[in-house]
Amino acid sequence: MSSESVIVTPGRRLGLTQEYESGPGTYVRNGMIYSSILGTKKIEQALAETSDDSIKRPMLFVERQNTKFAIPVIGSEILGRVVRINPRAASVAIMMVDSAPCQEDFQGIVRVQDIRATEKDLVQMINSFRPGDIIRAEVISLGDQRSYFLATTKNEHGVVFAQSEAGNSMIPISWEEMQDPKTQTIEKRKCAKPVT
Amino acid sequence: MSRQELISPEGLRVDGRRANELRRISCRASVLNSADGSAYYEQGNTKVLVAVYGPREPRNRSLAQQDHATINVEFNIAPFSTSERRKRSKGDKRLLEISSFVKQTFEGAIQTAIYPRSQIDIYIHLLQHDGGTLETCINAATLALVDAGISMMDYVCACTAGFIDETPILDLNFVEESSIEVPNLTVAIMPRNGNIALLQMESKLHSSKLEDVMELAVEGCKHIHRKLDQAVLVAAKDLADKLSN
Amino acid sequence: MAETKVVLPGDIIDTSLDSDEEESSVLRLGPGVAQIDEQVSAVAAGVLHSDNEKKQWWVVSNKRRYVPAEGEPVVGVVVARHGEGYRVDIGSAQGALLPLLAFEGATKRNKPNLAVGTVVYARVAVANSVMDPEIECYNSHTGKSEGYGELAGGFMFKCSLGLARRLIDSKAPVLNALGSGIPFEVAVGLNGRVWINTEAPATTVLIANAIKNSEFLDAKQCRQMVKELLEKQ
Amino acid sequence: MSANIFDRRRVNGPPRSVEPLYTDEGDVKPFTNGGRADGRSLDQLRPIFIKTGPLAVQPTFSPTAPSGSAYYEQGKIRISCAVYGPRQGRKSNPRMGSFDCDFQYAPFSCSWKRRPHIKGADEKEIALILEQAMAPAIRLEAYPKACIDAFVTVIESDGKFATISAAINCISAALADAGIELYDIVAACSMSLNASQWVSDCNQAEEDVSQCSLFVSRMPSADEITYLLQQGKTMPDQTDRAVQTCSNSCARVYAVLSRYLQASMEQPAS
Amino acid sequence: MASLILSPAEQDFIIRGVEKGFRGDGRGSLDRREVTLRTGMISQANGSARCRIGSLGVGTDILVGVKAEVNTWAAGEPEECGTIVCNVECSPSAAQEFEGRGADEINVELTQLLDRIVGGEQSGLDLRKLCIIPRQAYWVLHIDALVLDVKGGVADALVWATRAALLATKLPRVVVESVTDDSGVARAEFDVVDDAEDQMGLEGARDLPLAATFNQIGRRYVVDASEQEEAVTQAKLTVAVSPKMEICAIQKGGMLKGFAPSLLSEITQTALRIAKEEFARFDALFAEASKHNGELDEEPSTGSTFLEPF
Amino acid sequence: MVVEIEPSNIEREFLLEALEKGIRVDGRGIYDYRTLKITCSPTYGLVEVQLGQTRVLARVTCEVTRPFPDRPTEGLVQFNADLSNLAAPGLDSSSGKPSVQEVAVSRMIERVIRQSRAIDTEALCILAGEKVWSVRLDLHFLDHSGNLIDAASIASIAALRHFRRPDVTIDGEEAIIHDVNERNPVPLSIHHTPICVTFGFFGSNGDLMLVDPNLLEEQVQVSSFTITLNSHREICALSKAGGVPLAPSLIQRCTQIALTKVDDINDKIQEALMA
Repeated sequence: MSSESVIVTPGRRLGLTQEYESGPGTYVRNGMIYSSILGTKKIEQALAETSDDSIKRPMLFVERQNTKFAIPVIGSEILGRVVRINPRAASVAIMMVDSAPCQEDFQGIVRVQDIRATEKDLVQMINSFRPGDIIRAEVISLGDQRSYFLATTKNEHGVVFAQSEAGNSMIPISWEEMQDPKTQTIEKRKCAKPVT
Repeated sequence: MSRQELISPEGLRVDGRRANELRRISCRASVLNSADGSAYYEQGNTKVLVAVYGPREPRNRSLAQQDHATINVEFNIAPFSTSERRKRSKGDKRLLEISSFVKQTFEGAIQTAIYPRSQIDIYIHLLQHDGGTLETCINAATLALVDAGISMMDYVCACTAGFIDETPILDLNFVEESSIEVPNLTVAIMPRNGNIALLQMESKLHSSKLEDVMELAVEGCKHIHRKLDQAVLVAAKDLADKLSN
Repeated sequence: MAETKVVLPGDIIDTSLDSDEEESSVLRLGPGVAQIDEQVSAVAAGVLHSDNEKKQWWVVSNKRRYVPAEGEPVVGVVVARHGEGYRVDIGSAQGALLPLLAFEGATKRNKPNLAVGTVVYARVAVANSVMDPEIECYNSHTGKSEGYGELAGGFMFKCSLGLARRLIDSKAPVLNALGSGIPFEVAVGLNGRVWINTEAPATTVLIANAIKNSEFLDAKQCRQMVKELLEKQ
Repeated sequence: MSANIFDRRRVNGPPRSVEPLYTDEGDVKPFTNGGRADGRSLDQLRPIFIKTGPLAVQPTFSPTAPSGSAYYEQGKIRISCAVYGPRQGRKSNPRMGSFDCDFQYAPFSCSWKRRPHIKGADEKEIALILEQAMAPAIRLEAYPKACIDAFVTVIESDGKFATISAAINCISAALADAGIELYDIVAACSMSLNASQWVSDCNQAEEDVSQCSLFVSRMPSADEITYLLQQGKTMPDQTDRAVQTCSNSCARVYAVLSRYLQASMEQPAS
Repeated sequence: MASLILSPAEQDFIIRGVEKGFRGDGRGSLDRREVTLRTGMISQANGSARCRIGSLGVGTDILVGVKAEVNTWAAGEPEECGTIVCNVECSPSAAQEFEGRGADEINVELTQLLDRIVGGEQSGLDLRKLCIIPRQAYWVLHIDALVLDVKGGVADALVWATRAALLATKLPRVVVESVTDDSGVARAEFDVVDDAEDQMGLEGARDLPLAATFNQIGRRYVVDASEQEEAVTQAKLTVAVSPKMEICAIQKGGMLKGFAPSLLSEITQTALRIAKEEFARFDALFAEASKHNGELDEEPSTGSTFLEPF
Repeated sequence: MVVEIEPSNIEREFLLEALEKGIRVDGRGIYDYRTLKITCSPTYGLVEVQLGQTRVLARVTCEVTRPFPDRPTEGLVQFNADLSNLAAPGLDSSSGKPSVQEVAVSRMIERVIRQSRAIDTEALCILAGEKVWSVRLDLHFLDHSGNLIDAASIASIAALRHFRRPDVTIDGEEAIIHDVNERNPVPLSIHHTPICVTFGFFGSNGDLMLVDPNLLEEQVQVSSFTITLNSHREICALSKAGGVPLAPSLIQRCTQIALTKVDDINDKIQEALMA
């Protein structure tokens, strides 16, 4: 992948849309590709499985090495902390989006019908989340004025870390139960399948 | 301003009126176009512009009442209204008192039960101030509410009255209102059954005299009722002409 | 019943009473008592009660703000109606939720229709520190109303939680004394609200005042006070 | 006579206070014999210094470090700016992100009398001007429902219009440093009309004497003027001439900005 | 500005309409709406005017009152000229969000805009005439504007109303004579002649500017945008032009896009052309308004100006 | 924002039903006041009034200040009523603006004390144009269970009559203020003692009437009317703000009832001041 590292500032003309595809860090305006962030210009040869259009155009993008702050988009996988719960929804402070930290926590809610894929109306919020749990979830919509809508329907989504009433961290023993190793008390949660 | 100067020996007051004479009233409905109902009301040199919106969705839904409409009054005084220009702060108690009086008066008059979970906004602008502020605000608000087509038990007409040298006087102007010796009574009535919607009085008046001062004020209210009726008829005729031709 | 002992917050309670000696017996701590680093101590000021057999300890304190606990009967006022239930004010920190289906014989089609401001007698169904409390107007196991439901007519007044608890435990002499004189219905909520209903308003007022005054009288004075009120009426 | 109205929160100062007497050292008349007091030619800008980077400036009130910040000097004008975002927006709209700007003169920063810690009307208006000047340059559709906040503090100001254009350049540098997607870097420059001659980048003394002042902020790549403000009376052709020369000096400022930004990328910020 | 929410279809209709030179209310891209002007409805103020921009009775409605007050000079203030203080207030009757403190932000924006056009000496008003005694007393003109309704083009209506109010303003005559107090020092004293007939107008009120706002929609621009057009505007430029065809102030607004420099010079030329027509129209309307000022009837029924329908 | 806790429907219905039979929830007759307890503390000008469970504390202090330029010979009467520290739920003072109730009460008391010229302000003048006494009345509301206005007016009048200011002698331009224990302090000169009597009206057209409504009655009443009278049978203020419109004849009846009430309240104040 030939990449002569040239540093570009935003608004620099990089190439024509006929010759290159515009990748992240660039934008297109009447037929020209411009850089939209301060970084190094990179050209990437077309990978095999790009879309099947006839000519394989290399992708042109601008790369920045320091942390780039992410914002939740539909479909991104997030890590968040449960702040409050009420019978209809749990409000979550989103801290990480697709393994990139957020500048500040975004607000999201998991509605009770988005907790589990099966028997949606038998789900009880009290047996799924507790304030303070850390959960992994997926953004299903940009939601309303204040918060994004999240869902934990997939198996690898749900509670990844929780503290028991006695205050020690618990271990998931089934998809809906976690156990406190010290006091052996079992609490009900919607657990995420541990990723080995 | 001692008592003598307020009434001259031959019974004329500071601005040349008789004891039981109202100031010149001219009023007109639907003066603003974007408001649901509006009115411009002038009594002597006191000029008030009122806009009425509603019944519409309240801005923050927690205030909406289940079974009746809430009335929201905002009263602000134009900086150029008084003789020396003074910008009043939002929390000025006199300002808040007048808007709470107007609000409570119309809570009794408007049939709020018909418009549940809604809000009726009354925005009052005092363009010029020459005494009788509360009185003109109530009359102007009545005209604007009727213009907005909001269902009310009856008109609410307000008038002020005072008492100098054993004679009750009607419709006090700024000079008479601000002199301490003159008792200043504001009464608002529902003209049909004569019931009292609002009654405010300041500084001393002997209990025996209350009867005839009130009567004079009620007389004034009836006269104002006729004026308001005319204004509504004029507005209605305008509308009728526009629609018919 | 162990002799009554007044405790203050922070007093250590020695639980090793003359009960049998197995040390590892499990103690059940009720309201007002907590285990603070290996010792059982009182956290509320009031009279200490203990029930030897089941090793229960609790403190009865005369507070006015009600903290919901499961199974306790309460008298609440409907404040608002939401999609899936009523929000009922029972004097606790958060308003309680009364689901539409929590009534005897309520089904998806015929749901009870309570206006805002109605008074209900209900049982606390769910009460935990994390979520708003939930109440129900029937016994969820048997499905019967067992006296719970809407309270129509009569009058309701507020009193301290201690008095309400004593009225419910049918230890209160004032209710028996009044009962012998005048027929009346009463519903006592542990959240410090009492509902009274008789035919004439005058008698309701008399009973309400009698109950309120009886808080600090002992049994004999209570009976005396009730007798005087009945003659005066 | 102590004020009889009871203001529960504020401690009322003494009823009468008098202006402190001070003698200001009369500085040099700005346009003596045609030339300028500090010897610059008519269209020469004051020297610019920029420093961007995580610790360039950290306002105390915010718990997290700003995502980008910049410190900008132009002659005696010194401005610092911190950019936060993209983060949870208060009034967020689902299609596009929003850009919010906060502008503040430090109490000691300017010659005219200022009331400390109460936002003057001019500060609120300049904040609005900065928002309207910078917003066209930011790719807001890349940050749906999020909001980008810029906090600008003027440490020292010399010339009202020159300070506004310096603030715009400073925000551009901070946004680039924060890695926020921009259509282009916005460069701004100001001029004043004195005896029917346009003088660029005037300080406070020159501005007070001039009949009219004007500033232009521009995106050179798309050749788009994002903000233009003129205060004072001119003939129409004078205004066109001023906008022309001002755009050229904007291009010069743009060159300085992008050269610095490239250099800052080569050796990563210390 | 109170934000009007338009569906994408409406927006597209307006944009393509403007680009073809046709607007929602049938006007050409440079035609302005009908203006109605009334003066003198606040008798206690030194000058007042009500300006409504908009045809068929629907439109932006602004009431301006001018009050003159004597101010004692303090160290640090300019020696021999009076000052103008502007203050714009949006009434909740214009939009529900202006209730309570909701209008603070827009009030600041409009006040600064008005101050920029009328405040300084570029407004053409001769501030030196407002000085009564140098370093001692001077006139302060308080311009208070009340925005009753917002239907687009608030800036233009504001400047129209302010110019009419200032032209209608009458200042009482001031008699200045030098008085030697007992310690033999000659000091100038002044007293205000409180007589309704003996009043003089403001010097230089004729040279006050008028403003026109150009809204860029799609690739073309329109003048005096209606509320719907303002909701679609990407950038707008307000140009204030004085009767002597000088540009007093230019201010660009709008958040979404900048505009090309070439468009700028085109806009300033059109602004001058439009200004000529606007001044002619203003003088005609002002003459008609002062006829209505009610000098005719004995007790000035200054209120009547509100009464006849617009 | 704490939402005002509305009385439940049955409380509302029971109260009306009882009122039709002339019975009130706390056993009082419809024209009876609650027990009125006035305690004057040893320091001058500090009086606490208990009307049933409503408790108000009034404090009067004075200081020497410069008078208003346009009234050089008149002393100042300043006044402040602060409801925010009240122990009653439902007072919405979170919005910073004084709540509707605070505006109503403080404006009413100001009208009663200042507009009706209860205190002779000329007597407060020490040196015309230079020095005058400025009398300051502070009202603190300790507990709210209905009818704050009557309790506050009784507390204000009692405190003003109980207050003594230091004596002053003037020779030429100088004024000497004597210390309290050097010369016994001088009472304020009070023209008349206005007392507020508040009525509550119930029923659809407001024909059921009662005096001194408690908290529950205040929440259920459809209209209220406050009349202020002094011992010379002069009306110092009237206030009926909104609610269901009332027949004028009702107003006359209230005036007669109020006259009797004012006399025995004045006697109670007199006893408390004597003690």
